[in-house]
Amino acid sequence: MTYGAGIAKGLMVTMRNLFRKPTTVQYPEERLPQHPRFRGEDFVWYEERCTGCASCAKYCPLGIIKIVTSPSGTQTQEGEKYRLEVFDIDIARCMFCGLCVEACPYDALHMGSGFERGRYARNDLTIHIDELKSAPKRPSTWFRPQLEAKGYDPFSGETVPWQGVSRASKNDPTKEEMDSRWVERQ
Amino acid sequence: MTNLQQHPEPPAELEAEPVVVNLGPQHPSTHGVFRLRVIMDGETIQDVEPIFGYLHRGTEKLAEERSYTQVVTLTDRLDYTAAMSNNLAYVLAVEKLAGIEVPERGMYLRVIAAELQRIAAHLIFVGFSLDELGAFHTPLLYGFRERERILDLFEMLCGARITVSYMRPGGVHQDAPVDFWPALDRFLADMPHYLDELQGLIAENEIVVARTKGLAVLLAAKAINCSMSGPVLRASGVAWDLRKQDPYDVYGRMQFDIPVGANGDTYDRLLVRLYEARQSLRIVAQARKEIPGGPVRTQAPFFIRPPVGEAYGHVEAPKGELGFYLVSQGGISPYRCKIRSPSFINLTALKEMLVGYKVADLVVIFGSIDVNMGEVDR
Amino acid sequence: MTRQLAPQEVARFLSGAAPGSVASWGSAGVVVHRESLLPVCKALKDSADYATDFLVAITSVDYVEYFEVVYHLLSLRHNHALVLKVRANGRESPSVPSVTSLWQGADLQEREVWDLMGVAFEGHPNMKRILTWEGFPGHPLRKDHLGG
Amino acid sequence: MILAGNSLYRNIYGFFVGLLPDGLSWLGLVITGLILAFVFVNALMIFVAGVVYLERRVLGRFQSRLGPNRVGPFGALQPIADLLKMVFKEDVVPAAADKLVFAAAPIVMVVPALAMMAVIPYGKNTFVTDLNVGILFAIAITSVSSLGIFMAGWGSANRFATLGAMRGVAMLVSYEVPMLLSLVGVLLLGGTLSLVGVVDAQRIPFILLQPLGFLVFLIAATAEMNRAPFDIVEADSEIVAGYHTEYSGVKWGVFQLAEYGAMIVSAAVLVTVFLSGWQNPFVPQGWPQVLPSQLWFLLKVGLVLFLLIWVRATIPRLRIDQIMGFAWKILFPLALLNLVVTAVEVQLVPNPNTWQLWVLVAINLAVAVGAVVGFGAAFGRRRTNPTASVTLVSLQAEVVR
Repeated sequence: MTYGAGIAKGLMVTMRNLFRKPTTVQYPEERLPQHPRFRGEDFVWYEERCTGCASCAKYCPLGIIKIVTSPSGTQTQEGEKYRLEVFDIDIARCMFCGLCVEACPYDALHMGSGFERGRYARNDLTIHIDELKSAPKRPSTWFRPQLEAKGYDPFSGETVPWQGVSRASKNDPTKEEMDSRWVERQ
Repeated sequence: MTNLQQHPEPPAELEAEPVVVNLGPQHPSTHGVFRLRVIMDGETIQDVEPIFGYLHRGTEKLAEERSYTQVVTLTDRLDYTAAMSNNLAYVLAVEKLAGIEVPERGMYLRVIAAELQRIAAHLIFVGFSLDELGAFHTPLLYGFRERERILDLFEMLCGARITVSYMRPGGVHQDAPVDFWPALDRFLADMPHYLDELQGLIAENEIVVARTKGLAVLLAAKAINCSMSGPVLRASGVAWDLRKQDPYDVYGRMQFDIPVGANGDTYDRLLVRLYEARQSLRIVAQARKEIPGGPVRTQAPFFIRPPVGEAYGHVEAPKGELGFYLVSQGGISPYRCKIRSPSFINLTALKEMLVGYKVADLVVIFGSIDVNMGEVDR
Repeated sequence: MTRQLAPQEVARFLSGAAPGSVASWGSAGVVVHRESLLPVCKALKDSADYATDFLVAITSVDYVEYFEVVYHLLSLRHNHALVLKVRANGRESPSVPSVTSLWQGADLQEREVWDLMGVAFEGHPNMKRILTWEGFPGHPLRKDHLGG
Repeated sequence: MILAGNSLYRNIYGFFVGLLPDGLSWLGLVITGLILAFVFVNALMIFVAGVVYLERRVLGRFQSRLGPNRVGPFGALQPIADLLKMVFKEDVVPAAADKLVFAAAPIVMVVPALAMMAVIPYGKNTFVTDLNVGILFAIAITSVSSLGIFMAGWGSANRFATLGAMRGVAMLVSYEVPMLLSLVGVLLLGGTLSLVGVVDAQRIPFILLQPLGFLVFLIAATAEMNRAPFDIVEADSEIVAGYHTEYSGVKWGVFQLAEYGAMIVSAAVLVTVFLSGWQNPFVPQGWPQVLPSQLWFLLKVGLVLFLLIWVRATIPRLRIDQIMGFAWKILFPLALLNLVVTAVEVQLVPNPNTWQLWVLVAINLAVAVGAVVGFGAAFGRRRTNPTASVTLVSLQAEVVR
């Protein structure tokens, strides 16, 4: 080993890299592929599935989910279902740990896949119930093995209706069927 | 360059007044908001006072009012370059406290995740060390390029790259997706070449050797007395690795070696980590081969109520021994959650290591301890 | 595997090495008297059987009636660990002796305990706050700390 | 007279003399000088912009990045965007600063780089002036920049800046010596101090006859322009930004201009002295040339700049005491050795013919290799394998030691 051999070796390494393809991704035009499990911020919430039990709010380490409910006359499943008046997620403080999704017993809340919800004011960062209702339903497969088993990819663009996200194996009844079943029980 | 290594003493008639310089809290190479109040005589360091706490978020206090599962999300933010290891240390403590069993597959997945995280953390360390030596970001960016692939694997596993929150008391939150395994195989095939390349770039470079050999030698007895742990302790010649000495999860079944330094200088601290990354690859490859089927998680309730008592769980994190000391009074949240953070305790010997060296060595020596301010300040 | 020494066994050794030092022992560790902490630590560190050369962690727990300072000791030579505890009474100015003379690794950790829990260490060379700033009101990890 | 053999000067002068009435031909001289100064100063600025852009792109590719690529085609307008940003930035002056020194330092830094432009031949008969002490002038004028560094460091009233300035002055003064000594060999061979004359004196590039001198000059020049691995003056990981820590806006831009200007000019001197300047290395002079001589000059300067960028992308920084030791313990003796060998050769073979020339090349190459290896062996640590300091310990999981 002569003196300078180490430096020469290093120079060769950098020279090799000069002719490699750069790893940079030109972000707004190109994007890195995201995995279906990506925990992003455009939460997917199915009004039809949510019973207003507020498990998500209880499980949230930061307490950023605000739920206000009132008793509703109709029931779609066993147990009581409340009418959701407020379902706000304060994205400004959210850390996307996904515990709320883990907590949801009815598969009503799912993580989304986006990460580009920059706003000029903090108040604009809260996701309100109307936005949750109208948002496109592209749930992340995080903690949703049933979606993963179907091979669903939220980046393919297709949306999933509320019947399709259940962890129950049998086909879910339609909303009308369930409503009528409740009426029958009454 | 033996003769160039010495720091010649200035002649006696050249009286210089000591100067106080504040390195940090905003300084390019203090790894976050760390402040060093340095008293210098010219370029030579006479006295050092580390000042920190700028990033203190009261994690231990926050943990006292969260349920055991929710605290997992707090641990991600301790050493943010090694979230998986933090998760692991915490869930081990909770499992010890509450007596939760972990399925085999869950243990293997945790080992794979923790070892991948170790490689990522060591790549960051090597990159930043060279950056502090003045190699214009090149090793750093190479390191980040490879780390990116590890983060991609983490995204597949758990949907997040840095703040993973992957582990739960009783296992991991979810099994790996099917496309994780081919991606892991590709990574395992490519990574040794990248490590070779990185090592070729730096390990034999004469300037790196001249700058770090014999610099800030930490003797084994001193390192033990100062409670140093992790690669810093191993670079000083003490073969102490909790994965071997106190194996947790399935480390007892893994075949791997512990890199141990001969001199305890900055060069050894640099190299020990490079070698450790290779050993981690070995562990990941074995775990990938041996991983059994089955469940990944014991169905522990979300609100765990451990019996009254206390437990200390620790892992060999990339920075050293990371431990969680939990005290339960029977409630749903820990009564006390103490974090034994390696970065914080490894700073004990900082002053002894720095005094007498030049300001250019200061950043290198400080970097070679590899502290992370998220973990120091908690 | 690191062997956890049975507290009973440790207590028996300590009663011989430093008579009257052990206050009680439970499943978690040995509680020693405040005054005899230093002799106990010295005995443990110097004895060939125990040789606890590595101080893993110092922490403290606020049990409202008293503060418990917990020492996790480890022997790299024998690969065994034990837990020592000291109780400090009084919420005004609780204090225990410093062990920095035995393990330098206690330096920063004792400062941290002082800063966050308010248990002072007698004989520590530099008993200053470390994570919060000088003049921070109260000690945040105490159960009665309300923040400010 | 300075006009002799300088087609550039003569053409412009001739044009103005034709316009001016008799007796005012001195005015023509003045106007010509001003025009040339204007052209060359601005040429340097444009070159600096180009080199900054190219360095960022090439460094980016070395580091597996892209570099600036947003402003203009391939990001080529990035320097202009940077300039606009610098101009509109607030010019912060620290309250404790020595205002006059603080403001003057960038100017003191930039003037030497501009002044050096005057003596370099950019091509066949393309130069501002053929100074008969060109090499001496070049060396003398570059040392002014250390004054600028010291003024900036002292005037900022910042401890990082002062540290950088102290380092800078110590290093720059030290490296002047081997730099000058390495050029003396060229003077002996070429027999002229003029940079224009040196090019004409190179039948074969002097790098072949003076490999050791070239090496010493390259290293010393790298130190003189504060480039890696000698960039301790502005070591970003240690002393934030060194002497220009407190500078912002246009003043910072002027420092940048001065640094990159000095880099280009030093590379140009290197090319002129050791790489036969504007001459085509493959087709001898007098034969029909395809490429203009100016382009050859540009190509060679580009090559040297690429080498500097490559080194910067790879090599870490040395410590101050190592840098000073390197200058005095290694470069200085090497330069002296080179000087002695060259002097003996010139004494023995004053006018070598072609084969004698190649024998000298072989001798000098052998001396250079021998000297470098010898010094490496004498000063290098007893190199076993440096990576051998880490051993792998296999432990059984349950047993300790």
